Amino acid sequence: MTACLDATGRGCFTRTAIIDGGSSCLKTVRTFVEEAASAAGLRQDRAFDLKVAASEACANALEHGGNAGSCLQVSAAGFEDRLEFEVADGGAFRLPHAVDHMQRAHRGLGLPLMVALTDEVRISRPAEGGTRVTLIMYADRPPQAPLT
Amino acid sequence: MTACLDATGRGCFTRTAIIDGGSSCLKTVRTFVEEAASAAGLRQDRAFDLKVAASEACANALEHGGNAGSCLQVSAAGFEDRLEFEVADGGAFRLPHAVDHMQRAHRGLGLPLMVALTDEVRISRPAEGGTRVTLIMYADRPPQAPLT
Amino acid sequence: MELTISRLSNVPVLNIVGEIDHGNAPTVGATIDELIEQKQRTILLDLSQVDYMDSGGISVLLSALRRLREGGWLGVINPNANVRRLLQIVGLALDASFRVFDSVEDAQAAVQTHARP
Amino acid sequence: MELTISRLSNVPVLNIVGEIDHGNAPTVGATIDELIEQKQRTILLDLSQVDYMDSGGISVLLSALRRLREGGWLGVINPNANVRRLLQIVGLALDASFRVFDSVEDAQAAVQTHARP
Ligand SMILES: Nc1ncnc2c1ncn2[C@@H]1O[C@H](COP(=O)(O)OP(=O)(O)O)[C@@H](O)[C@H]1O
Ligand SMILES: Nc1ncnc2c1ncn2[C@@H]1O[C@H](COP(=O)(O)OP(=O)(O)O)[C@@H](O)[C@H]1O
Repeated sequence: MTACLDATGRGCFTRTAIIDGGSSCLKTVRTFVEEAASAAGLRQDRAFDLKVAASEACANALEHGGNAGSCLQVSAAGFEDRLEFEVADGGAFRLPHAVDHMQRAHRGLGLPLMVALTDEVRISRPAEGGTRVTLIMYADRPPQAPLT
Repeated sequence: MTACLDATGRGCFTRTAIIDGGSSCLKTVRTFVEEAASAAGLRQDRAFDLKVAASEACANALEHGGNAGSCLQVSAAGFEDRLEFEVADGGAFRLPHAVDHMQRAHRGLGLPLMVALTDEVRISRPAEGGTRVTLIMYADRPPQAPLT
Repeated sequence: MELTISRLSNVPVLNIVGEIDHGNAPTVGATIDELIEQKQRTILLDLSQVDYMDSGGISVLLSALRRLREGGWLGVINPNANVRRLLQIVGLALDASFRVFDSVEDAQAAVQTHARP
Repeated sequence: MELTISRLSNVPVLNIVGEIDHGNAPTVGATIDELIEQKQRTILLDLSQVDYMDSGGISVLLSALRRLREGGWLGVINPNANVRRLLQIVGLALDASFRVFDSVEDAQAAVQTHARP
């Protein structure tokens, strides 16, 4: 945990981790998110939602990002009002191939779920290549209302 | 078109439009994007990609955002290095119902397509409710490489 | 994650302990598939001891539900508040063939009175 | 958008002029569905005069392809550079049963030599 200053000069923190892409990888991501959420003072239900969303983003990085079997770089940055979780991978963002698209049954839940569980999702394709997903949770918001 | 200054004090522009949710709505969105892209100096192929992505975002706002038949608020902001297109709707972001999820054939193409066609997509659920989608295109980037 | 199978009035119950994630959800899915192949039309999952579930678990539930909804149903027992909320967010909890029970007793009452909700 | 149907060696060709978007893609889809119901197994779309297409159009192509790929194929003629790139990005252009022709002559040659690529 490194001390840092955000734009307003108030205290915040950043943490990064390189997580081995093995079978317990998503478990390690969850622990990472849990600790960051607790450092940022996120409510326990919001921390759960962020864990699910972060797992989704990391599962995508492993599955589609050309990171399968390799390792994941994740980071968390705490600001006064919010927590930002980020995962970057070196693979270009690609749509599922047309034929897969026809066959996928319950696929494509990942991105909508990330959006539904967090306050903001940013997906960027940096000039240098790869895909970066950022999940933002504000400290003062209630958890998502269920579907009705 | 209003003159404004970005963080670096250099010139930029913002435009907003309220677009009637009728049958020619998406056509109006395309014209809006085309003009903003030309003002921002975006390449013609990148402008095409942004038009497709913006149509996607607006079609979602109309279909899922509780905006069907009503009107859409869109805006474009030009910065020195990029163009940001935004559409906001008053409906909460919701996942497709489970049963729909089982039946959808070629649905769920929208969000991935927006990501694939632009440099950054931000989807936020503001504290006051609704869904806001922001599509960002940097001026100096080449268009997307095709799938291989 | 640990998985054992018991029965409640002849309806199979998967008792799961631990976390259901992308990594181990396929095991749960394979177990459910086997039960469906054995012509089980109603399946229960006891989630009392599941403290975490991600979309790997949700996908397994969705695909089980799709196969069971013609003539059967899928139920979960006592999910914690977070898991329950997740089931609601993905819309599972709104499906007529998906049932959420607060306790084993409630599930038992349901399987005894009717095979279908 | 304007849509007329012609034939190339007995293969139906949808000639589309204008823009294909979410609003009018269902019309294109309905026309294709009718042709498929009339047992057409190969269908061509002449896109030379289409300057814009969004995912509404892509969805129609995907669903036509899904129905034609068993024993037939779907082809487009002369899409502009942007539309062609979109077909590539969504992965359609990689499908073995989907063909992109540079010209009507190329399409003609293909439908004459074999009904299937
Ligand atoms: N990190 C990534 N790198 C490359 N492509 C990605 C990445 N994340 C998502 N995608 C693309 O977006 C599609 C939709 O992702 P998602 O909604 O998570 O559903 P799913 O992973 O189940 O297909 C994926 O199928 C993939 O083509
Ligand atoms: N503006 C919005 N408001 C509410 N929900 C949305 C919005 N945009 C997308 N969604 C949700 O996200 C899901 C995925 O969107 P998308 O990828 O565009 O696919 P599709 O619209 O074809 O289902 C939608 O089915 C919907 O449930």
